[in-house]
Amino acid sequence: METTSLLPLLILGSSLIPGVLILLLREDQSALRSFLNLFGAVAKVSLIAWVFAGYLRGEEYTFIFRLAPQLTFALQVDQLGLFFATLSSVLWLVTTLYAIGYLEGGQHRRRFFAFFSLCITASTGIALSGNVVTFFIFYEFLTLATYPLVVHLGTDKAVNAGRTYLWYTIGGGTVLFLGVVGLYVLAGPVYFGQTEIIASLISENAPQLTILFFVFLAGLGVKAAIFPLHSWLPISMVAPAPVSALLHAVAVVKAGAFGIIRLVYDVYGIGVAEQMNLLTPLAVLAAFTILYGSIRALFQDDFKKRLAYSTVSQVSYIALGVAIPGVLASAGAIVHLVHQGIMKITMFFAAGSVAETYGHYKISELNGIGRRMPLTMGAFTTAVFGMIGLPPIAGFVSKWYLGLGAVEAGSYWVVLVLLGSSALNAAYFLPIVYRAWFCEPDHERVSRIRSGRLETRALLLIPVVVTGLFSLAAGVFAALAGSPLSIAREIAEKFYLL
Amino acid sequence: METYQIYILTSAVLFVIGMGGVFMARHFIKKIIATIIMGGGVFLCFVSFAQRDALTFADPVPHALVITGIVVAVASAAFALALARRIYQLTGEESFTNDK
Amino acid sequence: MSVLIDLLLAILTVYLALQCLLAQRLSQSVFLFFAFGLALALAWVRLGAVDVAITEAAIAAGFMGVLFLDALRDFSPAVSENQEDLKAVQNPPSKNATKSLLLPRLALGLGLGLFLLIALEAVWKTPDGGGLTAAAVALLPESGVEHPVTAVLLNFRAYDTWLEIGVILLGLLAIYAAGGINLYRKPGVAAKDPLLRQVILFSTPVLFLFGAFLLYFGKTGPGGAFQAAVLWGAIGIMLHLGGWPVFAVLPRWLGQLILTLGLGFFLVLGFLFMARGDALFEYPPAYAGILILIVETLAAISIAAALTTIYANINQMQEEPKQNESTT
Amino acid sequence: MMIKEVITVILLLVGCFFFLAGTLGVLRFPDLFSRLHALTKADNLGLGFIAAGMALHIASPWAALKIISIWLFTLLASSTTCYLIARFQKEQDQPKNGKEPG
Amino acid sequence: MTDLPTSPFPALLVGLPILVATLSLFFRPRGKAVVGLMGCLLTGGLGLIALVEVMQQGTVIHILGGWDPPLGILLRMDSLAAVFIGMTAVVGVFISLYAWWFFRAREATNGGFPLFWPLWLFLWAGLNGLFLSNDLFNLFVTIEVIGMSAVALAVLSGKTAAQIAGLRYLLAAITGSMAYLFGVALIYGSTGTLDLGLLRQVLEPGATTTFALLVITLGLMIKMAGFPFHFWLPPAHSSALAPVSALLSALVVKGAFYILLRLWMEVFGVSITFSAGQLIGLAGAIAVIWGSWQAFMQTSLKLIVAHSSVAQLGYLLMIFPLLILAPGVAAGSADWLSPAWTAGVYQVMAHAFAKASFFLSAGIIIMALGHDHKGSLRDLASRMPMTVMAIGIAGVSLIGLPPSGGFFAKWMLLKGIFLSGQWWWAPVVLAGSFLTAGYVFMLLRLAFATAREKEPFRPVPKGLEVCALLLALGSFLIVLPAEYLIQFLESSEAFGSGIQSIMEGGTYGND
Repeated sequence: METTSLLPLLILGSSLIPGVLILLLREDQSALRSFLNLFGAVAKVSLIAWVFAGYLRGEEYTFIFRLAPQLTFALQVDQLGLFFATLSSVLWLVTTLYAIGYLEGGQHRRRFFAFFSLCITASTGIALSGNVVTFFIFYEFLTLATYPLVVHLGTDKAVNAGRTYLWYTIGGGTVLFLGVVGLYVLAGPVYFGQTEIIASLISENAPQLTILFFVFLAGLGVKAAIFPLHSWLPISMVAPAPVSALLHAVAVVKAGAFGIIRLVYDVYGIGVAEQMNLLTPLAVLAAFTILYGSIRALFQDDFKKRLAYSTVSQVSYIALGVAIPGVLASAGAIVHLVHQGIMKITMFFAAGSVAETYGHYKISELNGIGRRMPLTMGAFTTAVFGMIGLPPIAGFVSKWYLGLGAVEAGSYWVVLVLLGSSALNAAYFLPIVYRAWFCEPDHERVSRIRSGRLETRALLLIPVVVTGLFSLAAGVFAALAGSPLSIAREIAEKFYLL
Repeated sequence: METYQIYILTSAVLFVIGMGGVFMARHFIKKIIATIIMGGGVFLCFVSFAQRDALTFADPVPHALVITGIVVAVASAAFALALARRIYQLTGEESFTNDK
Repeated sequence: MSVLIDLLLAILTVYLALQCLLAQRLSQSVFLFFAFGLALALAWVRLGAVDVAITEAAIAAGFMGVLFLDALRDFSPAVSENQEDLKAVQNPPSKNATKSLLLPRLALGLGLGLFLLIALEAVWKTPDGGGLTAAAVALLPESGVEHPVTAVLLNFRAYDTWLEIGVILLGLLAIYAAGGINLYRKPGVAAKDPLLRQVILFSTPVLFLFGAFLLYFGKTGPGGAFQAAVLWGAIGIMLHLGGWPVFAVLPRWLGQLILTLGLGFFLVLGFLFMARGDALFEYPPAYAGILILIVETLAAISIAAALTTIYANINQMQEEPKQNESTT
Repeated sequence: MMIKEVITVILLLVGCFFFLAGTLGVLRFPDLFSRLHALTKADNLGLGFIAAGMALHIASPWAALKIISIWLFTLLASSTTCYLIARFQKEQDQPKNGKEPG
Repeated sequence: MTDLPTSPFPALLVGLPILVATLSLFFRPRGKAVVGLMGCLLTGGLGLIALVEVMQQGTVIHILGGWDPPLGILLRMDSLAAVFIGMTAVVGVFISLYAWWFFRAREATNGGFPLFWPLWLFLWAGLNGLFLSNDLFNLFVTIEVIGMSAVALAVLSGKTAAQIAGLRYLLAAITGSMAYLFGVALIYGSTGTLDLGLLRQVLEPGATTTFALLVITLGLMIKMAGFPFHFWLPPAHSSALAPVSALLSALVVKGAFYILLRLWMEVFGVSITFSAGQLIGLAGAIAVIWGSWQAFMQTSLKLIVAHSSVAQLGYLLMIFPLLILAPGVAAGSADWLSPAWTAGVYQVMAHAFAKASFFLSAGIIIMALGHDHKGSLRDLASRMPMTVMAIGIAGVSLIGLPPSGGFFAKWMLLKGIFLSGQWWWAPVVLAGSFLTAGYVFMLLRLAFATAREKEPFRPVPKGLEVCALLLALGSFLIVLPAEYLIQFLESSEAFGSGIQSIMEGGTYGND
């Protein structure tokens, strides 16, 4: 492999450089800081679009830096990676706007935005990694970059949450490290997509490969919040809303889920994984997590915690889809990467806006909030319906494909799990919607922020509406070419061709 | 039994005595003396070999090494002694208090 | 007969070493240490290592012994571990405490015993490597001196010797550092006793001459820079004791020059020849003899000065008022 | 020749005797002053005899001179040391006696 | 060996620092610092130039006095020595610059510790001499130079605690070097040579060689604070002045490791048995766990860092079992040796940079607050972001998170562990990382916590912070030239003979 383009590096740089620069700024240079942030975000989106277009034309973008014999830092562009990178970068742009609004007047904003940029660098790096080592490097980098954001508030609660977060993620990283080295020793440098390497080892080293698979799974499962490694996620919801929104609904957990997809499809190959019976345990675990997360969500009164448990449940859809052999289920899993992302980010934005505007953190306080913040709660409601799986919103599409895939694979129990989960989703989300729209407000609350004629600050409002619309559009236009679903199908089909 | 053989065995004994002394003795000065005894053992070993390898005269290289070694050992021991005395002046302690 | 002498001497050495560490009183330890050093020096004479014997007697037993003796003034003389143990037996603090002390000691003792056995086996079985006598003999004519030990010290392995002179200077610096005080304080004035002063005055030229003789004789036989340096150093120490603090009367720069001359000249000479294209410390055979003599002389002066200063400074420490603890 | 050797042996033996006596004195005498006496007087005498014996034994007059000078130096050193130690002890004793008699 | 190209650099690398140190004695305190700093910069520059020279020419030698071994002494600068000298140069220059500002800031109150400069130059010369030396006895002299100057530096602060720790350190160091020298005596007796290159050819296995190896290893373990002998390190390193602590932990302990590595690889290949390697590995493993745990339990910043050194040095010991053939492994392919070797060198470098930065940062904190309680970071994050950043970056390297030098070292170590089939070391490596993460983040999390009360705060020179930060970054930057460095290092004599002895000693390792 040779370096063919520096563009992948540039994509990383578009958030890394602003991140470092922001760190060097003074705390009070907020205009320049925002400019750098937005400039980086826009640059990243455009670069990814440019690369995506080039990729579709058949160009190759590979960046290779050899660290040592057999140890290569490789960035390469493939459809799955681009898919994830696009999701990250677009949502970063949106979230940056939201964060600027959310943190207005807060403390330590320099630190916040710097690490925010570093996070997205890590996330994009994960998407564009060409091999296991590079993936691991960014995976750990993500841990480090998110930690300051989790403890951003600096309260004892936040610091303790940060500690829990670290124990889990560093532990996961350590286990993953073991797996990565093991894989290198066993199979040499494995680039994503070179499934033939593992396939050639299967006859001799089957037990080692099986152990390695589960070591990897344990490492990745921490970030993907698969039961029993999920406890950090609800705890770390103490972070500011944009952080929870982007990182804990999109970047961190998705990094884990994305890793599982890479592991099964691009390292082991679906054929090998199926042949070695590696997928059934994963499917069972994922299914259990789906139900478990939903049930736990039922009993949370804290708004963000309920969302967090919902995330635990929803992300495991991806793992479940990966674990069911078949194009349809795979497509469902991959598209859920996007769909869950945009729906969940909408919800977190909404929760954050409510908390910032009226100081409501508990669900029991939300009575009548829909009348005061109709646009925000409208977007929220859209996302809720999507989560439950009502057509034509995005969530329906993923669940439909997952269900079809399960039927195709003959795993009817999965369908039951999906139905049960939908019912539970409805059970814990609909009360919120009900309270927001149909309950009378308990007593008059005054908005904590000045927002003119709008229901809240413009920078808090626009992102919610945009992502809400996204989730609607992703469902409505699912059949069109260029929609997330169509791309996901293409990706899935490629995996099965190999 | 040749001369050098007697001394070479002595050298091992001295070395072990010195080593034991460094660990077991408590007073600073005794510890320092123990290091010198240890060194004495080592140097005796060198010089015994020199006598064994003698032609018209004994092997000069170990002699030179030992002279160098003695001077180096004494320089270290003098430094250790200075430190020990300094510690005694500052604290009145004559041995490592938290030792064993 | 000769084996018997060696055997007795060996046993005596070991006995002295043991007693030195086991002695009840610290002063006994120090005196036994002198005796140990002399016994060792005798052993070296028996092994034909006259140079080493002089060095041992002068530096290891003599100089170091003087330092220990001087240190006795500091430490309370009666303290020793045996006495402490006695006290512990008289009124035992608790059985567990003595037990917990006994067990690790027993283990350590056993370990040392085992180690001793292995060590004895190892030294006994040492194969005959042949040494470097032949090589040294072959190259001796090119070295510029006739005494092989001097040839090795100042020419074949001049690098080691140079570093060693550095170590002495370093030791002096280290002692300054241990004092935790500024550089170069003036040595104090010692007790004045008329007889002592007379004896010192009388022996100074004798020692000086003897040192110079040893230095010059090093070219052909046992002797050389280190042995001479110790004698000269002894002059310095005695003068200091007699109330003539030599380095206090010299101007500061001169004192420093004397201290560093040996190391510096040795190196500068080496660099000069290196600039000519030779290796460091490579002397042309024709001039090697005279160059070595100069280097040795300067080295001896520096070492003597360093030994004097080391003694003076260690001696000085107790008079120094307690330093204010500096915050890190 | 014979006589010379006999004299040498006798001198050495006498020297050894004085050394032995001196050492015994150091070990057995009660206080510092008498010990010092034994150590310096008897041992110096012993050393003198041994030196004389050795000087007689060695033919070269230069070597004999060296041995004699060794003896002289030792004499000088030991008597000075003896004096210093005794004086030190005396100085130590005086205030002590003044304070606590007996 | 004597037909290699000759170069003046080895001689200059040892000679110049000592010359400057000697010269500096003639100056008054202020001048000492100026001359000393100049000398440090000069020596550092020289070290880097020498590194480049070796990169271009390959191994160079300097035959001292023109006398060939075995009678004479040979200075040899191969790639391993060059890399260590280069590392010392970079770390040394940064620490020197730091020390310059550090002591200048305290000149008024403490007299600026002018003795630091000559002692540090002596130490530097000793280190260079050690890396260059090719002679067993000369190695002894250099470790004594290092040991004495290191202890002298450690007690420089004049604090009682430092002096007690210093005496303990000194006694341990003397014992260690005497044990080493005993081994040297036995080897000289059984072979009649002290030159490493010649020894490899003539040394034969036997009771004496084994015992010599035992005492040499024992002595060097004491000197590098290997597990059962680590007792002297934490008090000595934590009570010294900040630049001194950095020097001691970053460079001094590495000297003994360097000798051990070279002797095991280059000389003793014949008599090393599998169980000997396992024993050292075990000591290393215990050190990793124990040291990290102890670090976790400490309350002052410098003690945490000092205990962490014990653990990090444990990793160095853990490469030794990998230098030997395990039973049941074919001797034909020694493919685990290369990763183990790289792991050792990289761990040394990463630890040198990271730990130096850590100690320098601790010094800054003490300067600013007057104490170094582990909670001190709580109040500093907003005032000294650069220092907190340095601690963070250095900490990440210590943990071994990618893409730091520490990560690279652990990667190679794990790879070697798996390739050689000695998988039982793997959990230790991982547990060590995990525990390290524990104490590093114990410190770092406070940086993000809200400050409770405002403590009196003295501003510190910016230069100090920059030095610490750059050193921390260094622990990451060393990964960039990794591929070249690995190749370069594998051209060294020690590695070649290590491979050779594994290939030849295939049966010997199997007992």
